Amino acid sequence: MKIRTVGRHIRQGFLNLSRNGWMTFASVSAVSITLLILGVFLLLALNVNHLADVVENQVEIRAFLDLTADSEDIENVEKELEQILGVESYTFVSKDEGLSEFREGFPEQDQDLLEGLEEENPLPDSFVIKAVDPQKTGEVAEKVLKLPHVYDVTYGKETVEKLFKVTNTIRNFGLVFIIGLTFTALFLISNTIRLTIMARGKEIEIMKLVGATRGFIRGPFFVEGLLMGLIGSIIPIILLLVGYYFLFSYVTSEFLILNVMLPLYPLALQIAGILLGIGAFIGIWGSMMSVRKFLKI
Amino acid sequence: MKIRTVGRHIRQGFLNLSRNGWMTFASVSAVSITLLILGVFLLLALNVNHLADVVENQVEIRAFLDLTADSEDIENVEKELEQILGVESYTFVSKDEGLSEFREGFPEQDQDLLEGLEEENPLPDSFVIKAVDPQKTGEVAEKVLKLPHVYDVTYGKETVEKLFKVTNTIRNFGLVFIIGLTFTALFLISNTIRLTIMARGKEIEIMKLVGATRGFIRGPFFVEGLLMGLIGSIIPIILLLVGYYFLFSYVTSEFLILNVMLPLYPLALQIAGILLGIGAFIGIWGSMMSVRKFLKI
Amino acid sequence: MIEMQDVWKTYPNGSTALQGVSVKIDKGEFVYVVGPSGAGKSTFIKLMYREEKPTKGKIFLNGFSVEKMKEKQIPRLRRSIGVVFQDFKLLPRLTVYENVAFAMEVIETPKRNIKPRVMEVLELVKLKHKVRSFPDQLSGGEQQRVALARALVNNPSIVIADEPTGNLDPDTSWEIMDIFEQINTRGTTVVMATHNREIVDTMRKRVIAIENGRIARDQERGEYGYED
Amino acid sequence: MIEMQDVWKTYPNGSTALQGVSVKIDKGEFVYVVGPSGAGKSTFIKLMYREEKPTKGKIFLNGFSVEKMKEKQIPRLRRSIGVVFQDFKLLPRLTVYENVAFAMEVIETPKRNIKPRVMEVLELVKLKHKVRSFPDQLSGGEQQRVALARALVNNPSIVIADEPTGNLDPDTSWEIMDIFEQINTRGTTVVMATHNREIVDTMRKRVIAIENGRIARDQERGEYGYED
Ligand SMILES: Nc1ncnc2c1ncn2[C@@H]1O[C@H](COP(=O)(O)OP(=O)(O)OP(=O)(O)O)[C@@H](O)[C@H]1O
Ligand SMILES: Nc1ncnc2c1ncn2[C@@H]1O[C@H](COP(=O)(O)OP(=O)(O)OP(=O)(O)O)[C@@H](O)[C@H]1O
Ligand SMILES: [Mg+2]
Ligand SMILES: [Mg+2]
Repeated sequence: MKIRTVGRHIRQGFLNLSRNGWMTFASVSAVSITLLILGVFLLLALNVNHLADVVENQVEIRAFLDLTADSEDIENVEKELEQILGVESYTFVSKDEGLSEFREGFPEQDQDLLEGLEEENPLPDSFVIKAVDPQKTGEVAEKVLKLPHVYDVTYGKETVEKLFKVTNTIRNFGLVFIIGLTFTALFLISNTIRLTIMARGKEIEIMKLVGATRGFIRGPFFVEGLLMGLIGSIIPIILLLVGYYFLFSYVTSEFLILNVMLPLYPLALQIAGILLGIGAFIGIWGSMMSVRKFLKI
Repeated sequence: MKIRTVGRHIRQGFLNLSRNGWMTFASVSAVSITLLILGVFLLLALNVNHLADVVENQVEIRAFLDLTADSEDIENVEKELEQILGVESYTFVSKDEGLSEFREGFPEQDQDLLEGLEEENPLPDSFVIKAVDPQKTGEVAEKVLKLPHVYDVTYGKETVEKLFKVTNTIRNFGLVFIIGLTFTALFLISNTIRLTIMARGKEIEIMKLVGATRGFIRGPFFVEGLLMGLIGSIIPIILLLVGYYFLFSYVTSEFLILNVMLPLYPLALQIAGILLGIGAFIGIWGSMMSVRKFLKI
Repeated sequence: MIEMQDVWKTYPNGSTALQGVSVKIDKGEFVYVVGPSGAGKSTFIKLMYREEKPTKGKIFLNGFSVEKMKEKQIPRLRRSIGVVFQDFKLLPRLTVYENVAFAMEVIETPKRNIKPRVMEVLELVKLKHKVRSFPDQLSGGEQQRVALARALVNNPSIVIADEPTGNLDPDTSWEIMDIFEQINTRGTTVVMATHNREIVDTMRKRVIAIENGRIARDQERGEYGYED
Repeated sequence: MIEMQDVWKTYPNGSTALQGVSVKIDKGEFVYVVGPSGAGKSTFIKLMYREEKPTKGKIFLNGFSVEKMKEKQIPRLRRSIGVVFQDFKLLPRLTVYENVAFAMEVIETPKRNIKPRVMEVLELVKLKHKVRSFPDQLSGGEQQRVALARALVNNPSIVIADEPTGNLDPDTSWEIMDIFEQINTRGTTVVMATHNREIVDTMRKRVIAIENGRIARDQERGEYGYED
């Protein structure tokens, strides 16, 4: 195919788009709406996933040291902890800190009851440890337990397992939803573009009768499909990003938790990329598939 | 319009549907997919709402009685409670029961510390009260506080208020989502049906030139739109109900919580009704709107 | 009765098709409309059944004030006229039978009367063997005859035909002209745009010659003219 | 060179259009194809550029084995032929200019050569003033002339015309015939299906008469025949 033919296809693609008026409008708006829905749920899923991460990251291991452990032993444990794969961070909690933490857990009126503890602190020194992958907390805890001077390890086994079951279920459902939604979006968009182009089956017939090759006929439709996909994805991208920005401001100011939603910056690029990609890809694909139907004979 | 004309429109509507082959297929499947998405999220929203209800229903008021209250006073309080609007149920918790509850809250190792309490129980008698509308727990608590012999009332004010803020936010978002999704579904469906019918603008022109009235032209299109909407909604209804049935079985068996999802029975009818209604309504509406465009001149 | 008074027609794209046409066609007349390609014959005809609206001027047909009438009235106007369109305008998704029957269904004819009448006119145009075919399964001439059958099926008081023999061989054309002659003797007004010199010169009728949007000649029992 | 050997054509719906047609048309010939409506003229023509495939028989054109050729080759076959379709087949979303230019773009003609040539053929068919119009803004005869311009624009070695004067007045028809005569003297093969007795009888050429799907007559310098 010669360069000038490519130029012609591009020009013709734009021309068809504008001469098709309401049909173009109908398909582009259908593409937009579909991608908008997909985008909303994509954002939702990403945030739910993020939230699950945040919750999971609260899980920590408490490793209690022998009551006899001296500061040298503690340093040794620290060194060992550094060696363990999968440990993200650890903090030393002395027996005194441990006691005040313990006391904070009780209501004001019961404080007198605990007064006696102050004198002979029954609590051991301990480490608070976080796993790199919270889902592997159990494994890490086991390794920590094997260290010298560590006599016990707790991380709320049952609660944590239940939590992970819940977060994993949510993640899986989210994934299934998004995959399902992506496919339905792909289907809806290609379907709309098909309807638009198939209404022009007669024209394709005529082009063939005048001696146009398949490639030549496809050209402008390729451009048209691409344009419909791109235009159709720009609108939802703008809406989504603006909407997300305001929602983000609202949620962070209202709930005063900064970490509850993903920040706009890298997310904006991802969403824009995904939607533009889907729009362009399906625009072209839907258009090529429908033209193919008429090119057969 | 004569009866035989109505008959003709119905026959012609069916005929057009079958002669339009792939176009009918494309629109009906687009309607199906759109309604499927809507249905999935409708089910999701209804269940999230249900879950929020379940969680809210855990909220209870604890009303503490004067230490001096005797069994007669307690009976009086009971009678008064029965009078208060908005109280769903109440249970009496004696001071002994209260103590064992309190002790259960402490870990095994600390039980000795609390041993002394047994002899001189410092806890009062109390009532556990549930509000008909959990969101009105605060109001009910206030009323209860005014009763004679009630010296204090707790219901975890801050936690409960935070909880309701969360559940209400979820509910509101869910509602906005569903409304938004319903509108986009309406738009997508009417758009598809439009594309299908607008491809036949020339035919409508011809009918007009042969002397057909608007009503006569509309007839078969009305039937066609209705049929496309109905056929397009039956498929997602079946898929949704079967899918929900299996999910329900899975969730209730896996998590062993019966109450976590809404049962299939009244839900099935609601969903079927909503989707059929939307399908039929939008099928007709989309079809009539597109025909109207060509009937203008 | 068809009457035009100083009718002008300029299409939205600026091309002027008619420039001050005044004409009167009485009930029961047979009129040929002739003229070179692009002269305005089809436009002249389209104004009668309100496919187009005049830019200026008045049009009367069977008591209707065509250019002024309301949308709602138009079907009634069109039902009193049988039109053979130059480009046939058959409904592509209906069979030959259904296309012709459509014109009868439109006026809510009882079903039992439709079938015999449709078969009768299809017999007349020699297309009984094609009743089940769709328009795109017909030859050009066959399509033209279906269009003719549809125009005649309701026995309209006016038949307007735009180039009804353009795709027909001379023999078939003459058969069609015989049909026109017959319905005309039974009182039907016939207005026919044509390029067929043989027919105009043989079957002498009133000839209205349109040239460049103006009536150049209006002659009883005229001939085609334009000898080169 | 066009050759058919015992060609049969039955359409999928069962109607038989051709029954054993054998014919040979040499390079540079001028052939009229005549016959009653529905005889099979258009089918005969459609087989040449492979709009339709024969049910049986062999077709050769300019060295192509038409009925056997692969999908991919068809555009090359069609580019060597200029076709005037009976129903015009103009692209509705393209202007007159673009419709004609389309045939040149298809063969990847340099852009600067397209404009002068398109204007030249539009001049030839007297439609220069309508270059910017869309097909539905043209009269029947104007559309037919655009179709003709498109068929001629690439100077094909074979021109096939199906009823190219059906919507034209006699004067314009003769102008068109002059064009055909001219390109024929320059060596172009012309195959033309027609119902125009005047033309066939005046401009004497080879006449192939098709009746009921069979070649009923094949005569050098023949006349239209079928006197009623
Ligand atoms: N819809 C339209 N929009 C713009 N111009 C039009 C339209 N229809 C017709 N014209 C122009 O008006 C003029 C008259 O057209 P009309 O169809 O009446 O001619 P005609 O006499 O029927 O010609 P023919 O014999 O070729 O059918 C022509 O120049 C044509 O290009
Ligand atoms: N696509 C098709 N499907 C089925 N039958 C067809 C098809 N095209 C043509 N026919 C039939 O084949 C026969 C020959 O048709 P064809 O178009 O070749 O006739 P023609 O000689 O060109 O007639 P005309 O002069 O009316 O154009 C006719 O009976 C017609 O009904
Ligand atoms: Mg005309
Ligand atoms: Mg033909």
